[in-house]
Formats: sequence, structure tokens, C-alpha cells
Amino acid sequence: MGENIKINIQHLTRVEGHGNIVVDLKDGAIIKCNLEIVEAPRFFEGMLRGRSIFEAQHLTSRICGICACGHTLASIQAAEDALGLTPSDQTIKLRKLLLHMELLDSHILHIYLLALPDLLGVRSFMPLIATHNDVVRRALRLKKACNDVCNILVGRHVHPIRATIGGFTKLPSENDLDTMLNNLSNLHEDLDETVELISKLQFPQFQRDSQYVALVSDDGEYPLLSGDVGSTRGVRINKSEYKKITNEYMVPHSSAKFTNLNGEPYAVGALARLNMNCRKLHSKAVEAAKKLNLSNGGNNPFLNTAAQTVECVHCLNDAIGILEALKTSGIDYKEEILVGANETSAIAVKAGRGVGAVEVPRGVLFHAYEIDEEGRILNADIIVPTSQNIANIEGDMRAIIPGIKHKSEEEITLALEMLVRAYDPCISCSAHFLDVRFVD
Amino acid sequence: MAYVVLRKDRFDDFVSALSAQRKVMAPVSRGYNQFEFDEVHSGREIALSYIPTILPPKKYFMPQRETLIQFNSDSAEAVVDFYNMVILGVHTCDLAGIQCLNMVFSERPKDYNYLVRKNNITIIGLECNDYCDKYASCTLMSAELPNGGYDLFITEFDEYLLFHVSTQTGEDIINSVGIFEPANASHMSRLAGYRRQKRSIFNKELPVDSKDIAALFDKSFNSRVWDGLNERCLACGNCTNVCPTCYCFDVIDEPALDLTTGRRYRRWDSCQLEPFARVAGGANFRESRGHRQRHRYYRKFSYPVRKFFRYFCTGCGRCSRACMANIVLKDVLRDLLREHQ
Amino acid sequence: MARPKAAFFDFSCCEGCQLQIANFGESLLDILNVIEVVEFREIMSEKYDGTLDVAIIEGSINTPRAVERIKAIRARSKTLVAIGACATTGGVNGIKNVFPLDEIAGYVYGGNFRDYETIQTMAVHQVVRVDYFVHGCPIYPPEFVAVLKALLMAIPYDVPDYPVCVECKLNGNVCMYDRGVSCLGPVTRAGCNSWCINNDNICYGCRGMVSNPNETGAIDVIKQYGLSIERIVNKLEMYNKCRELNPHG
Amino acid sequence: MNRQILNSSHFSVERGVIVKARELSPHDKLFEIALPEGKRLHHDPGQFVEVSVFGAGEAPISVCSSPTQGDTFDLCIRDVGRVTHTIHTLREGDTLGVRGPFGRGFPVRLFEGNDLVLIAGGLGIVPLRSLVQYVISNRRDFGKVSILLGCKTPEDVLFGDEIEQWNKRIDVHFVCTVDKADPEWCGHVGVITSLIPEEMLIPERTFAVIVGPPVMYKYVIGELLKKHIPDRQIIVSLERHMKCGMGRCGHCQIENLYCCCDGPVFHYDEIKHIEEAI
Ligand SMILES: Cc1cc2nc3c(=O)[nH]c(=O)nc-3n(C[C@H](O)[C@H](O)[C@H](O)COP(=O)(O)OP(=O)(O)OC[C@H]3O[C@@H](n4cnc5c(N)ncnc54)[C@H](O)[C@@H]3O)c2cc1C
Ligand code: SF4
Ligand code: SF4
Ligand code: SF4
Repeated sequence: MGENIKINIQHLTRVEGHGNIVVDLKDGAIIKCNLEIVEAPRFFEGMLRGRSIFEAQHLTSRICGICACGHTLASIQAAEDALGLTPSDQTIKLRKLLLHMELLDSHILHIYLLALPDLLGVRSFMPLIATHNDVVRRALRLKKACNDVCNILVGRHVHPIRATIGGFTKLPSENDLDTMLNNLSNLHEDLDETVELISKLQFPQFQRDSQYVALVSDDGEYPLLSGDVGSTRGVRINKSEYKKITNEYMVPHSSAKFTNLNGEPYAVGALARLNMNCRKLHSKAVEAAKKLNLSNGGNNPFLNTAAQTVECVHCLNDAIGILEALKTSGIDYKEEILVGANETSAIAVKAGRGVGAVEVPRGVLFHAYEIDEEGRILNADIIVPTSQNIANIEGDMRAIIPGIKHKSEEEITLALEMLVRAYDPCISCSAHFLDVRFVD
Repeated sequence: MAYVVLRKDRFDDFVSALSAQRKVMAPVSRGYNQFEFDEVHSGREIALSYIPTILPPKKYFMPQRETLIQFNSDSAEAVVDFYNMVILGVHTCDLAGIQCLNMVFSERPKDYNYLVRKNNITIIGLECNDYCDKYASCTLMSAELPNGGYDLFITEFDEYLLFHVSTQTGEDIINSVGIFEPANASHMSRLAGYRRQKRSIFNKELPVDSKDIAALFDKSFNSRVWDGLNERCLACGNCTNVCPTCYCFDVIDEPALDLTTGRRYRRWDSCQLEPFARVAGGANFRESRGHRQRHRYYRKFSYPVRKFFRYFCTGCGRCSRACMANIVLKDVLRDLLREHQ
Repeated sequence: MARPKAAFFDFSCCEGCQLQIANFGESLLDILNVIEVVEFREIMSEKYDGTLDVAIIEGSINTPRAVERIKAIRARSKTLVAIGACATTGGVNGIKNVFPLDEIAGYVYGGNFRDYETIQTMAVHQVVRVDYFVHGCPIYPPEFVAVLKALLMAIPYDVPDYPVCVECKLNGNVCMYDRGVSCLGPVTRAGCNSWCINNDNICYGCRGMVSNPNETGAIDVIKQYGLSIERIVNKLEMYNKCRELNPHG
Repeated sequence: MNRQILNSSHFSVERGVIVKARELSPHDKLFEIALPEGKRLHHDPGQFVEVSVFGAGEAPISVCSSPTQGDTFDLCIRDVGRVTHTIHTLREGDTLGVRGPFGRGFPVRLFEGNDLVLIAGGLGIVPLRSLVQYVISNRRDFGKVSILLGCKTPEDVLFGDEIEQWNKRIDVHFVCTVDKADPEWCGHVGVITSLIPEEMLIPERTFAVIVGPPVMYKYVIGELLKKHIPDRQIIVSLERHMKCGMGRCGHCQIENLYCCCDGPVFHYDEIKHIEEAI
């Protein structure tokens, strides 16, 4: 196109929620380069006020259907932090299992249904049903298996039922453990083929030295459900000080709240986690990373999809490990939680403040609540990965445009769309607090 | 009339042997002093001392959802799905409930879905030593003692179980398991003593002669009691769903995605539910909750008496236990009685 | 028979109900055999602006622009299906209506709140005619399939007008009230196969209330169990707040 | 699980073929049905069959032709819901499931030698048509015959051509009234009770048959009683929700009676003490 470009992509497809890409290049200078969010506002933090802390997890799960389990886990963590409740080892194991399923399921959805069509040069997975039937079936099979495990573990994947403050309302039977193990053990081959498939694809070549943020810890485990928050620029702070990291600010040109760390945008998500913690991956995942040239992470945002593939392998193998451990130790059913327990005062309630920080598929997610002595929510703050990524996405767009401005409008559009999609943005998540101004 | 004895420490062996032959269903604990019939494989899983289960054993005779017809584009077959099973530990009230259902479904036209299933179920009864709770009215309904309707019947004593062998099927089970001893005179006299003692525990729960209840209902149709229930009932249908003698159903078609194959099945329905008696055009012939409650009581204490010459209440107390509005059968009867004093 | 042309549209929601459909696994392909999906923004880039046989709507209506958009969709669709609580009852988005609009927008957005175009949350049928309802947060997949079949046969789908307790009892669950915990099952319409109680949680009322709940009776029950009325009313508001505005659309 | 095929289930259906389908109004269609191999239904006027379309369900529908019609029978179906709508989409040559006939029909033996007043409101003409046809084919066996029909508007009058025939006959007294007339209407306007013939009525030898919407019965019966027609000689056909047709599913129960087996046709003396009946 050249030195004057006007691009306006309305209702970006194959992402969660509604967003637009607007680029305005005049005489080679970038006038405008925005990712705009047009999702209708949903006011979750506002709605939470005055409600029981025991309802927070039920409600915040409804922020996003795809990361429903992630929101649930972050919300529970924040609530337990506020109430001063320490979950049992068994509970933590089961929560990790749940989080693994969430990552696996969401990554599969992104890799196969949202990203793959771009890489194979089609508009959606629909045409793939005819041309790559085995690939589509594999994707649906993988998703189904994750779902089946979630159905057993928490009743359903979208808006889980059994996971609650204190633990689980119902724990899996011995039979259930076997079924889950069996479901997951059948996936090795499908995942191997997924790695194979991704390794053969051509990702756009593009590097930018972004700052990456993810949970970090001192033990040997790939941190997803606990840890401090760290960045590739060497920052490390406790989750309770999350605001120092997320540092929200409003920008006039865009409709979204932005975040930065030390005055610089940052990225969260699979690639960020790999950059921070790739040494801690399961050995099988390390092999996959090698195969996908991600042994030490990397700086190409398009490779986020490949990083997700590596995490799939990690999650599957670690999940199987957890299930095997639970089978050996047996389940203690006395730990089952009676919900609405607040009504029977089984869980002591006190005033306090708590923060949850959980690595959900798209990056680190923060929930923070302040409650009164009766357990009513006074204030709520939720910071989702996508809003943390927006500033960085715009940074990437600015960096990529000079290199592609000579291409056709279609090519530029596709490149920008692919870039945004690679981050797997979840706009319905972000919409709970985004400024909405329609760009008709 | 044969009686055999099983040492209590062999009960587990008995159940294991039985479950090697076929499915064994028995009461298991669900916590909160609640029990439910479920498949068991060993005696340890069974709660021998239990109060009436959440659902009565009718669920095995007339499952919650049961296929009646399997169809495809050019044929339709009437089918019945069943298991060969033993229900172990059926209290006398539930035996009475099964007897009621047997009458209903054996009437012409016979219901073969029910009858085929019934013919594949072996029933092992279990005697109650004491009242389960304040909701029971089994003595009023003459269901506190065994009155047939079983293949084997167990009475529990401290160190052994006494089995009454009532049918050939029962006899075959005893023989095939082969860990029983014949009962002797002392066993029998102990049983007689036990039953005598039981009579002093189980007393008529309401100050009315059982046979007069039908007459009480003859004059209670416009009682104010029903208005009271109208205020309280939530129309949740719990009372009928847990009732051992309720058998109303709905018939529903369920096609597959191709829309030509599929099944027609029946599912428990309840006269307490809002849409039950609604017809096209919107008329609802039992629109008020009070009238629906009245209908339920008349279906227990009045209408069946005219048709089957017995009450369709077994005194199990389930409807009262399951009602969160605390509508208690004994209280309703007591209120009706009071109105006519 | 030509496959009816169907499109998915999302309004304000978490998109979990669409995901429920994507989660069908390989049987999703069977569904795609009987309907032709021509637009599904979440997973497809294809767009379609002709006449639709079926419009499947997710999410609630809470901006003036959404009102216009749903009206336009209705105008070009032969049948319209509302899926998920957000679309069928307003869902949790309805809680917003508990607060004065200015107040809640101000809380979330600070000084600039007047820039936001937002109106009271509404269910889809409160704005346009809806032919089929698939209630629930999220939708119960077997019910979605049942509705799809009714739709293909061009016959009505009757949403059960009796409470969740019915299915709960058929499943032989221990009643939550017997555990000393309040449950919205008695006033919530069935159709989810008592999903939450099967998992030992309470019913939160996500399918909306039955058409004729005995509200005074329910309050009696809550008192009798020594439970807090305030909490129950609060719970009922989670999914039933939109009921009070313009209930018949 | 074991599965057994039942040869004699009462839920089994026969496949009836639609030999003719005719539109009577925008929401009513008349279907002429033949059973396989020329089998006869052998129904009494007033009885009903359970009609089904697999996938949509089953619904009770009155047989609206006389048993004297021969090898086929008629069903007149109003499109109100799942089953009835699906049936409306069927064409000649298509099949539908039939079970029955069920229930107790009109006591035609008792009618013989007596005068008849047949009163239909709206769709009530459908079950009554089988009786009218029967009476006309055996006209000699009955005394005076009056047919009174009440409808909301002239458009709701079904079987117009047939009614025309009844109207022309010298051996039948036919009157029709509508609640709201249109300019072309030249019949009566007003409630059906006003049509009940006064002078020529001999109570002891008159049987009155009423079929109509639930609200109609009270008024018409009241009027007939005023004219001293004995309880036993007032005959009604009642509608209830029904699922099985065998007196089990419970939906059609009217206190201790089952509309599907004990009815749908009742003598007034059988139900007058039954509050839920009308
Ligand atoms: C003895 C008898 C004879 C009848 N004769 C005729 C006739 O000749 N022609 C005719 O058009 N209709 C007749 N009906 C009414 C007809 O049975 C109902 O209109 C039909 O069942 C509706 O079924 P559907 O599946 O189409 O409607 P649905 O979609 O099931 O429901 C529509 C409405 O009908 C009600 N309904 C559903 N099932 C039944 C049922 N089994 N009985 C009554 N109401 C029901 C529902 O409550 C709902 O309000 C008769 C009914 C009875 C009891
Ligand atoms: S259980 Fe109680 S509340 Fe429910 S329908 Fe029966 S009487 Fe009514
Ligand atoms: S648990 Fe809830 S849904 Fe189940 S019976 Fe009790 S009140 Fe009803
Ligand atoms: S049990 Fe209640 S909250 Fe749960 S899915 Fe069903 S209606 Fe919704």
C-alpha cells in the first residue's frame, strides 16, 4: 500500500469478544495504531459490591466462558486469602488438575479453531472439515476429553459447579479417577501429532524485545496456581502488590485501560511463561519445546501459538501425574465442602483483603477483594490478561507496520489480525472494565 | 413355610455371592440420615438400619425414564429394558407400595413394561425393629408387619438374621448360596416373642380406625384444610415423586438428529405440577395448588379404595420428609379429623 | 432437504454458551450436518448478510446500539433462538439493574462514566420476539439439542414449567434443605436435570423462575429453616432481576 | 441391560395412511385415514384414538366420522402444538400412528326411539359429527333430531358444506348461531342457550348431547335442567389432558373417574356431584 494506509477492521473474528483494529498511516508516519474494544460493558466489579464473598466465584466465573475455571480459581484464591483460609494439599492438587484442563482445553481451541485457519490460509475451520477432516476431528476429540474430565471433576467446564471456597463440594470417586486417567492417557498420540503439525507450519518472522510477565517461584514446579509475579526485566514482587505491576492507566486514543510495568508495556501468556519458566517444564514438554524451537522461549509474538502447544504437553503430562498420585494416596472424602456454608457458619468469616493470582490460558489473572466482617464485598478489582496485553499488542503493531507497509491491504490486514489473534485475546474478559466508545 | 438362619458375620459372603449372580440393589447411606437404593457388591456397603430411602424401590419397577417404543423411518417396536436383579432390604411399607403398583399395572390393559420388569426382580424384605421417625404411619396403614410380596424376608437379631423363604425363587437363592442353617424351634419362638414385643412399639399413629379414613374423605372435599395447603405448597412435586404408590407419567418423543429414528419414553410426572392438567386452549382443570394437594390426598385415601379396595398410602412418611414446606401427612389427616369432631 | 442457514450472534455475555456448543466434540460435526452455519464470529471469519433461517442469540441487550442490532437481526431471521441466561432472562448482567445506572458506571469507570452508553440490562425477548428459549448459565447441551430438533421439525419446544426439584428428586439427590442450606430449586424452572445439585452444590436459579412460583410459601420455608431472607432475595436477584422490567417483552 | 421386544404392548401403534387431507379453516384440517389391509377401526361415535407422529409425540383425537362410513375414518385436527402441527404438514399418502379406539362413546342404543338435541360449541362439532352422521344414516331409528351449533364468528364454522346439507334436510332441525356476525351472516346471533327449542320438547323422551369448550357446559346444562330434561338424559363429552388412554398416566383424572376410559362421554347424573367435572 505504501506510505498512506487506512485500515479499519471491525468486529475482529475468531477472538473472544468484540474488538476492532484501526491503523492510520500518513506519509509513513503512524497517526493511529489501536486495538479498540467495543464489547458492551458488564460492570462485574460494580455488581459484586454488597454480595457475599461466597458468591464471588460463581459470579466472576461468568466473566468469561472460556476461562471460567481460571476466574473461579483466582476468585477462590482471593477469597481464601481474605478469609485467611489455607486449602489442603488434596484441594491444591485437584485445583492444579483443573487448571491444567483449562489451559489444555483453551489452548486446543485457540491452536486449532482460531489460529490454524490463518496458518493454513483459510477463513475458518469450517472448510477444514472437508479438507483436513482428521485434524478437525482430532481437535474436537481433544476438547471433548478435557471436557469429560472437567465434567467429572467440577460438573462442567463452563462455569464449574464443584469448585468452591474451601475445596470441592463433591470429590471424585475412585472410579472417577480411573475414568479421568483413562481419558487423558488416550491423548498422548493426539498431542504428539499436534506438536508435529505445529512444527511444520510457517509462522511470520518478527522479533521485538518485549517485557514478559508471569508467575515465578523458587521451587521446581512450573508455577501456575501460586508464586510471586516476575518479569524478564528482573522485577519480582508479591502478588498482594499486583497493582505495582499492572499499573493501570487510561489513554485518550484508545478505549481500553492499559497496564505497564516500569513505564513499559508487557506481555503475559504462554510465551511469557515459557520465557520465565521453561526450565521447569515437564520433560516431555521440554522435548516439544525443542522441536518447536522454543527451548529458551523467544521474542516472536506469533510463536505464542507454538508456546501454547508446548504447554499442552506439559499440562497433559502433569495432570496424569497428579491423577496417579491421587490414586495412590486415595481421596479423603471428609474434605467435601457444604456450600452456602456461610449460612450455617461453617466457614468463619472476618473482614479482610485478599488477592488471587493465577496463570490462566492467556496469562496471569488477578482478583482482589475487600470484605467486611460479615463477608460482604466492599470492593472488587479484577485484572485480566488481555487488558495487560493490549498495550504490548499495539507496540507490536507499531513495530511490524514499517516492515509490511508495502504489501497489499489484504496482506496487511491479515498480518495484523494474525498478530492480534496470536495473543489469543479474550475481549469478553476485558469488557468488565473497558471504556466503551463505538468507532462507527 | 421355611425359615433359615444366617450368622451375621456371613452376611457379607451372602451379598457377595448374590452379586456374583446378578445385580444387587440395597439401601446405602447418603449422609444426613438419608438413604437410597443403589447397586452394591458387598454387605459392608449396605445400611441395614435405615429409614425409608429418598426414592422408593418403585424406581426399579417403573424407572424414572423408560423407553416404550424405539422407532426409525419405517418401523416402530415396543420394547422393555430390564435388569435381572435382587432388591435387598425392602421394608414392609415399601413391600406394600410394590403391591399397590402391581395391582395398577396388572389391570387390563396390562402394562407389559412393568410386568416384564417385575418378573425379573427378586425381592428380599427386611423387618423394621423400631419406628424410623415421627413421620411414619405404617401401623395406621397396616404395613408394619410383613404381608407377603417378597421372595425372602429378613428379620434381624443380635447375632443372626432369620430368613423367611416365601417363594421358589427365594428357595433357589438360599440353596445356591449354601451358607444357611435351618431354623429351629428356639429361633421360631424368638421370632414370635419379637413380634409380640413389636406390637407394643408400633401403635396406631392417629386416633382413628383405619377403615374410617375413607368415610372421613367422603365429607372433606370442601374442607378448609385444602385452602391452608394452597398457601404453603410450593408445587415442587417432591411428595409424589418420592411416594411408593404414585405412578403418573408423561410420554415424550425423543428423536435423534436425523429426526426419523428415536424413542418414545415415559417419565414420572406429578399431579402437583402446574402444567399437569392444562389442555390446549389454556384451561387448567386443577389450577390451584390447594386443589392439586386435595387430589393427591384423595388418590391415597379415597379413589383407590373404590377401585382396588385399599389405601394407596403405606405409611412410609416419605412425602412428609421430602416436603420442604413441612406439609405432614399425619397433620393433614389430624386436621381433617378435627374438622369433623 | 436443504440445511437451514444458521448464524450465531453474541451480545453482552461470557460466550460460554457458544463454547458449550463447541464442546460437543465430534458430535458437533453431526450438528453441522443438519444446519449450515454461515456466521459465527467467535470461530469463523465468514460473514453473511442475507436472510437467515435461524438466528442463535447469546447475551443480553444493554446498549442502545445492541437494541438496534438485535432488531436488525430479527428482521432478517425466520426463527430466532435465545440461548443462555444472559439472553433468556438477562442473566447475571441483570444485577446491574440493582444499582442506579450512573452510580454503577461511576464506580467502575470513575469520572468519565458519562461517556458510556449503557441502558438497563434486558433479555432478548424484552426487545424482540423470540421463538425458542434455551435457558441456563451455561446452557445444558442436551436441551440445546432438543431445541435444535424441535426447530428443525418446526414445532414448539416447551420449556418445563415446573421446578428443578422435580429433576432433583428423579435423580435421588439428598435435598439441600435437609443439609440445612437454602436452594433456589423450588422456584426455578427445570430442564437442566438438576445439574448443580447433582454436583452437591445448590441451585442458583440460573434458568429463571417458574411462571407461577408460590412466593409466600417459599418465604415461609426459608423462615422455617432459620435461613436469612435477605440472602435468598439477594440470590434470586442473581438471575431474576430483569424479570421486573417489562416481563413480557 | 436386557431389551425385550413386546408383541402386545398397548403403546404399539398401527400405521394409518392418509387417503385424503382437506383444509377446513386456516388452523383445522380434515384427514381421512385408512388402516393397513382394509382393517376397520370399529369405533363408536364419540370415541377417540391416540394419533402419533414419531418424533413429535402423541395426541388424543376424536374420530369424527360415523362407523357407517366404511373402511376409513375421519379426524379433524386443529393445529395447536407439537403433534397437531406436525400432522398438519402431512400429505395424502403419508402415514401416522394410530392407537385405539379408546373410551366410552355416545350411548346410541339408548337414543333409539327418542328425540335428540345435539348441541355443539366451536370445535365440539368435531366429535359430534360422528354422531350426527350416524344418526342421519340410521335416521329411522330416532325421533325428532335438532342440531344446535354455536361459534365465535362465521369463520369458525367448520364443515360448512356438510352443514348446508343438514340444513336442507327435512328430517333434521338445524340452527347455527355466532357470537359476532359479519355482514354476510344470515343466521342467528347470540348465545347458544337461546337456541334450545322450547315448544316441541318432551323432556321424558329427549336426550341432549353437549360437546364444547369447558365454559359452555354449565350454562347449557342449566338451561336443559330448566326445561326438565332428566339428568340421566343429558350427555356430555369432556376434554382433558391425556397421555396413555389406559387410565394410568393420571392426566385425565376427574376425581375418581378417568376421562379416557370412563369417558370422555358421561351422563350428567354420573358427574353432577363431581366438582372437578364441569
Ligand atoms: C378425548 C379428546 C378428544 C380430542 N379430540 C380432538 C379433535 O378431534 N381434534 C383436535 O384438534 N383436538 C382434539 N383434542 C385436543 C387435542 O388432543 C390436543 O389439542 C392435543 O393433544 C395437543 O397436542 P399437541 O402435541 O399438538 O400440543 P402440545 O404442543 O403438546 O401442547 C399444546 C397445548 O395443548 C395441551 N395439551 C398437550 N397435550 C394434550 C393432551 N394430550 N390433551 C389435551 N391437551 C393437551 C398442552 O397443555 C398445551 O397447552 C381432543 C382431546 C381429547 C382429550
Ligand atoms: S412436597 Fe410439599 S411443597 Fe412439594 S408439592 Fe408436595 S406438598 Fe407441595
Ligand atoms: S436440593 Fe434444591 S432442587 Fe433438590 S429437592 Fe431440594 S430444594 Fe429442590
Ligand atoms: S441447578 Fe439451578 S443453577 Fe444449576 S444449572 Fe440448574 S437451574 Fe441453573
